Amino acid sequence: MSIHRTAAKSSNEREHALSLLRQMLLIRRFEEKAAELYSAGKIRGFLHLYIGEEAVAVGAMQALTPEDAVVATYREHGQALARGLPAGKIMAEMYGKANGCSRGRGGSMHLFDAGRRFFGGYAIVAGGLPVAVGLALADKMLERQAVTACFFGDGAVAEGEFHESLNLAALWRLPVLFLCENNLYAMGTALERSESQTDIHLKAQNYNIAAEAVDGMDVLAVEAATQRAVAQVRRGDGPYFLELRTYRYRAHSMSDPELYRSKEEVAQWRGRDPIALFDACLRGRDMLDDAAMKAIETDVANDVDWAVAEAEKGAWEPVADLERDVYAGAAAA
Amino acid sequence: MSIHRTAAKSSNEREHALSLLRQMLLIRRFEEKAAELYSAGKIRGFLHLYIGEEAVAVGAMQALTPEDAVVATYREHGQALARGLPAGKIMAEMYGKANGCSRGRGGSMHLFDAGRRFFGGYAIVAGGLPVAVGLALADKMLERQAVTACFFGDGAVAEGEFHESLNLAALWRLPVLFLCENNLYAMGTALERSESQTDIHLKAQNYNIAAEAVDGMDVLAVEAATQRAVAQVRRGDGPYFLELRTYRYRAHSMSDPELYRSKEEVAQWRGRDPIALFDACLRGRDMLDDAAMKAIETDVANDVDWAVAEAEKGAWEPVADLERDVYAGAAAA
Amino acid sequence: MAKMTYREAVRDAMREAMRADPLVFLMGEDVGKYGGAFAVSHGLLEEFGPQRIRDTPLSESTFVGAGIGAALGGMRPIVEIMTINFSLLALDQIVNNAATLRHMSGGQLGVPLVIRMATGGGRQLAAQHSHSLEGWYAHIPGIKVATPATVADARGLLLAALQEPDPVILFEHATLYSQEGESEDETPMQFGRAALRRPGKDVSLITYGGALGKTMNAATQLAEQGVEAEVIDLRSLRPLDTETIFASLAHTHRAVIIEEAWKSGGFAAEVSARIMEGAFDALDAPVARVCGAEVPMPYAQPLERAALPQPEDIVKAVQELI
Amino acid sequence: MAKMTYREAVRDAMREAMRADPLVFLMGEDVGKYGGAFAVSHGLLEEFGPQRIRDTPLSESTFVGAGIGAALGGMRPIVEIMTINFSLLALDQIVNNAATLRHMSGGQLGVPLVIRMATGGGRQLAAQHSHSLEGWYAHIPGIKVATPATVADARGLLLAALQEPDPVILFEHATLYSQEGESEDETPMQFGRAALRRPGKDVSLITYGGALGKTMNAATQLAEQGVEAEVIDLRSLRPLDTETIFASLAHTHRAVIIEEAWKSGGFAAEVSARIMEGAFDALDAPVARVCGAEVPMPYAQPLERAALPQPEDIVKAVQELI
Ligand SMILES: Cc1ncc(C[n+]2csc(CCOP(=O)(O)OP(=O)(O)O)c2C)c(N)n1
Ligand SMILES: Cc1ncc(C[n+]2csc(CCOP(=O)(O)OP(=O)(O)O)c2C)c(N)n1
Ligand SMILES: [Mg+2]
Ligand SMILES: [Mg+2]
Repeated sequence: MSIHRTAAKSSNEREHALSLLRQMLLIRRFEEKAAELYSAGKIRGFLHLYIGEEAVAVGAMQALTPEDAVVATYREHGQALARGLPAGKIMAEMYGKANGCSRGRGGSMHLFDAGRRFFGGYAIVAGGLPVAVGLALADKMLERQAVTACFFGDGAVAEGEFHESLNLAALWRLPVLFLCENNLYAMGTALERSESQTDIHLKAQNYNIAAEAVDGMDVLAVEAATQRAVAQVRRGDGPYFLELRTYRYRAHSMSDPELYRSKEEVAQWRGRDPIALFDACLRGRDMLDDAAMKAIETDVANDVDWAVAEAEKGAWEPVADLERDVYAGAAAA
Repeated sequence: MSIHRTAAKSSNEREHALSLLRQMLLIRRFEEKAAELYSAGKIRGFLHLYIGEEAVAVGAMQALTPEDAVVATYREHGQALARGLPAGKIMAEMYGKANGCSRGRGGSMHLFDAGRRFFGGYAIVAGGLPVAVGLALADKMLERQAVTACFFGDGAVAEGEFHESLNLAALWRLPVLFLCENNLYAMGTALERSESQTDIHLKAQNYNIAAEAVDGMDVLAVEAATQRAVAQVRRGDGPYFLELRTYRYRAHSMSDPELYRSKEEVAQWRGRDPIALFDACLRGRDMLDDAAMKAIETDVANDVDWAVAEAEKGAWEPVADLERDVYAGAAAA
Repeated sequence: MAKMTYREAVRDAMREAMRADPLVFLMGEDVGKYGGAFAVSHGLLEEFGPQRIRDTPLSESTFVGAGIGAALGGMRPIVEIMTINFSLLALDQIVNNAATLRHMSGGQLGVPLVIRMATGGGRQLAAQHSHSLEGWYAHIPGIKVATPATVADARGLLLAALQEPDPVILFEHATLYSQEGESEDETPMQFGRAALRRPGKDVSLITYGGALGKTMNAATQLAEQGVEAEVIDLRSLRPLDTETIFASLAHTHRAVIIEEAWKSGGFAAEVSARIMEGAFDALDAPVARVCGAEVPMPYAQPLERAALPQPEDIVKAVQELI
Repeated sequence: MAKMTYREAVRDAMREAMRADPLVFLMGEDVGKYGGAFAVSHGLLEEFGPQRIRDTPLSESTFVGAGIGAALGGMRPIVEIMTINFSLLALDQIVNNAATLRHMSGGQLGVPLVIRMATGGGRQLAAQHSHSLEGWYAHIPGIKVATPATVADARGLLLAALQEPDPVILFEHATLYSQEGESEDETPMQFGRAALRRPGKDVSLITYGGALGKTMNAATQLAEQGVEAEVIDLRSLRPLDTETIFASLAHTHRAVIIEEAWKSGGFAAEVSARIMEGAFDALDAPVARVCGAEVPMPYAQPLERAALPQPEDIVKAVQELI
C-alpha cells in the first residue's frame, strides 16, 4: 500500500489520506446505523449493505470531477456518500421522507442527485450499463471531456446487457469507466457457478477494452488504478474496465440466511478489512494515531447522528401528491 | 481442398463427394426457383436466400446423426434441405399450404420437422440459441449422446443472448455445437461496424469454449471441422464453436436495395463460389465430368419441379381451423 | 389436509412432482444453494441434488429459453424467475418461442414448461421491483396463466400446471408466501376455473392473487353495513372463466373488479369488457374497477399504500355503486 | 401542404427536427447505410453524417438504454426499433428506466426520448414478426404512446413527440409506409387528442393505427346500408382522449372498438372499460370489440386474413348491434 504519488507535499498527502479514511468510515458507520434502523422498522423494503467494500467507492470516486457522471446499483450508499450526497438526504430517502434525495420515491435502491451527476441506483441487475453508455455518448457528441463511471457487480457480468454495453462502448469509443465490484457472489451464487470464465477483466479485454484487476480492499490501489483509467478515458481512448476484487461482509440483503458461504471465508476476508488495512498503513507511516482516529470517529458519528435527525424530522410527502412527477406536467392517464 | 479422410474407399469417397455437390446444388436451384416464385407472388412474407452459403449447411450436416438436433434461423432453407426435409414439404410451406412442413403456419422463416429433430427456424435474431442450449441440457440430463447444432449469423453475436447462451453452455458443459455463419453482414451492417472484436471465434474462446474459424466456402473444410467438433462434443467435453466464413450473394431479403456493399465485393466472393470450387476440385481429381454434372443438374431440377408441384397441388388449411394448434387440445381464450 | 404456508405448499408440490417424475427439474437464480429468494426451494437441493435443482447465472432470457429447449427435448422443467420484474428480460423467449412453437410447427412441437415467478407490490420495493404485469402474460395466446391466491391453490395449481402440455405461467404474490392455510389433498384441480370465495347477492367482487385478501376484508366490512358481496377469485387469467363471472352477475347485477396493476390497460379492463359483452343486460350499474394508481411504485410507505387498492377503496367503490 | 407517403412524412419530420436542433439524432439498426428497414431514414446519413445517423449493433436493450442515457445527458435522441417484435428485448429498459426515472428521482431527472417502431401484421410475416403490442406500452405510466394512422399524423405526431419532456413511443404501422396523403404544414399538434375521421350518428367506431383504413372502409359500406358510423381515430393511447369518445357516444349510443391485437387483454378492452365507467348511461347496447384472433399469427394468406379484423367483420359487428 503506497500513498498516492501526486500528493506531493506530505501535509497534503496526510490530509488526503485522512479524508479517504474518513469517507470509508462514514460509509461503514452510516450503514451500521442503517441496519439498526432497518431492524427497528424505520427503513423498509430492501437494504443492501456495502460494508467491506468501502475502498472501492471511495478510492474510485477520487478520480472523478464534478462534471463526470456516476451510475450505480441498488447497493449504492457507498457511492452516494463518496460522491458527496449529504448523509442526511440519503438517510431521509431511506426513511421515505420528502426531504430525501429522491423525495422518498426511490428508497435505498434508488438514490439520485442530478446536481452531482449521480444518476442513480439501478435495481435491475445490469440495467444501469446501457444508461451509462448513453450518458457517455451524450458527452462524446457534445464534446464534453466528462467520464461516466459505471458501477456494477460480478453478477451483472452474466447478463446480456453487460455484453451489449461493453461492445457498444468499445465500438463507439465512448468515455465509460466500467467498475466491476467483484465480491465473488451474486446473492448466493458464487462466481465460479455463474461464469465459465471467472477472470472478469479478461472478459472485458475481449471487447478490445483496456482492463485490469485491482485489489479492491486497498483504497490506494483503487484510487491509483482509477486515476490511470480515467486519464486514459478522458484522452478519448475509449472505455476502460476495472475489476475491483472485494467482499461483502454482510448478507446480500437483510433477509439472506447466508447458506452459501462459510463463516471461515467471511472471517478470512474480514482479516483484509479495507478500513483496518488503511488504518494500519497510516499508523505505520505516522500519519495516524489514536487521537486522530478518535476525532474522525467522533466526526463521523456526528454526521450519522445528523443524518438520522434529518430523516426523523423529515415530512412525509402528502398522499395527495402521489401522482406527482410521473410526467413533467400533470399526470396523464 | 482435400476430400474427407475417413471416406476410405475411393468409390465411397466419390459417392460422398457427389452427394455433397448434389445437396449444395439442390439448395441453390431450390432457392433460385423460390426467388422466381416470390416475384410471381406465390411465396409471400420474407424470403431470405442462402445462395453462396451452401457449403456451410451441407458440410456441417454431414457430421450429425438422426439423434442430433438442429436449430436454425429464418435463413434456413439450406439447413432444412441438408437435414433431409423433403423439398416438396418445404416449398409447400413457403406457399403456405397445409401439406407444408409446418402446415403453412410458419412459412419460409419457420420450417420444422420434429421427426428429423429439426427444431425450426427462429426469426428473432439470437432467439434460437437459448433453445439450443436447452435441447442440449435435456440430452445431457437424459444421458443421450446427442449433439445440438445451432446455426446463427454474425449479427446474432452482438445480442445479449449470444453471451448468455455461450456462458451457460460452457458453464454446464452442454453438448452444443455453435455454428456461426459469418457472412460479414447483418442486413446492411458490416461486421466491423457491429463488433469491437471482429474475430468471432476469439470471442467464443473467451467463454472457455473450443473454437476455430473455418473457410465456409469449402464444403470439405466445413465437413472436416464439424466432424472434429462433433466428436469432441459427443465425448462430453462441452460445447464447441465454429465460425464459418462465408458470404451471401443475394440481398438480405427480397426487399433489400443493397446500398451497403459494392458490386466488386460481391463479385470477388462469387469468385470463390462454394459449388464452383467444389466442382473444380472434383474435376481435378477425376471424380466429376460434364456428364455426371449434367445428371446431377437434371436430378436436382426434377426435385425442384416436384417440390413446386407439391406446393401447387397442396390445399389451403380451412379458415375454420385458424385457432388449431394454439394449445394441445382445443383453443382456450 | 395439512396446515402449512403458501411457501411450503409450493415447495411441497415441487417435491411431490419431482419424486413422482424424474423428468421434472427446477432451474433459476438462487434456487439451490441460497434456497430460493423467497425460500420456496429451501431444502430441495439437499434432496434432489444439483442436477435437478439448478442454480443459473443471472441471464433470464437464456435460462427461460433453455427451459423451452429442455421441454422440447423431453424434460419437464419448472423455471423460477425470481420476480416478475426480471421476467421482462425473458419476455421475448416467452412470447416468441414458448407461446408460438406449437402453432408455428403446425402442431408438431409442444412446450410443456412451467414458469413460476413472484409478483406484486406492497413491500416497499419501489418502482423497479413492484410490478403487477400478469395481465400482459394473459394477453398471449399459446400460454396459460394462473394466479394462486390461497395455500391450497399454491399447491394445486402448480400440480395441475405440471399436467398441462402447454406452457403455464404461475404468478405467486410475494406477500402471500408466509400466509398459512390448509393445503387440501385432492386430486389435481383443473385449469381455468374460478373459485367462489364468498357467496353474496348484492355485488360481485372479482379479483385474483394478492388482492384476494383485501377483497375478502372489504366484503366483511360491507357485510357489517348490510351489503352481501360475492367474491370471485379468478385463479386463472388465461383461460378466463367467464361462466362463473356471468353466473354471479346474474344474481348480483353489479360488479367491482379489484387488481393491483395500473388501471389503464390492466387485466381488470378485460374482465370489464367481457362483462360488457356477456352480461350487459344483467347490469344495474356500470362495472367499476379498483386498481393500482398510475404511477411508478413509490418507496415511501404512505405513498405505496395509497398506490395500491385497499379494502376501504373497495368498500367505497361498492358504496358508490349501490 | 404537400402530397407524400407516410414513410416520407416520418423522414421529413426527422429531417426538419435535425435541421432545427443539433441535439436531435437518430440511432437504431440499419438506419444509416441500409437506409432503414422500411427506407424511412433513406438519405439521412448522407445529409447528417454518421455521428447523427447511428447504425447500432443488434442489441435492442442496450441501444434503447443508451437512448435513455443520452437523453439524461442532454441530447434529444430518436431511437428506432426496427419493429415492435424486437422491442420485447428492450422492454426492461423502457419499463424500468425510461418510465421510472423522473418519478424515482423525485422529479430531478427527465428522459426526453422518442422511440419509433413499426408495428402490426398483415404482411404474412408469421408468429414472430406480426405483433400488435402497443396496448402493453399504453399500460405504463411515465411514457406516452401515439399511433399515427395518417400521413399528416406521421409527421405531426413525431414533431409533437419531440417537444415532450417525457419518453414517447410512436407506433408506425408497417402497412402504412407506402400510403399517400397530405402532410399538413400546421404547427405541432398537441399530444393526447383523438381525431374524428368521419362524423356519424348511428354508431361510434373507435380505432387507431393500422386498423383505421379498414374501419373507414367499413363505414363506407355501412353508409350504403343506411347506417351512419362515426369514426374516431384515437391517435394517442396514453393519454387516452376519453372526452372525444364520450362526446361521440352521447349521440350514437353504440360503439364498436376495432384493433388488430389479440382480443383478450388488448387495448380495446381498456376503451370498453372506460366507456363502461364514463358513458354507461348513454349506451343502448353493449360495446363490441372487433380484434385479432387469439392465435400466434399464421403465415398462410387466408389464415392471416382471417386472424386480422377485416371490414366485413366490422360491418357485421355493427349490424349485430343495431
Ligand atoms: C435482472 C435481475 N435479476 C435478478 C435480480 C435479483 N438480484 C438482486 S441483486 C442480485 C445479485 C447481484 O449480484 P452482483 O451483481 O454480484 O452484485 P452484488 O449484490 O454482489 O453487489 C440478484 C440476483 C435483479 N435485481 N435483477
Ligand atoms: C432481435 C432482432 N432484431 C432485429 C431483427 C431484424 N433482422 C432480421 S435478420 C437481421 C440481420 C441478422 O444478421 P445475421 O445474424 O448476420 O444473419 P444473416 O441474415 O446474415 O444470415 C436483422 C437485423 C430481428 N429479426 N431480430
Ligand atoms: Mg456480487
Ligand atoms: Mg450475417
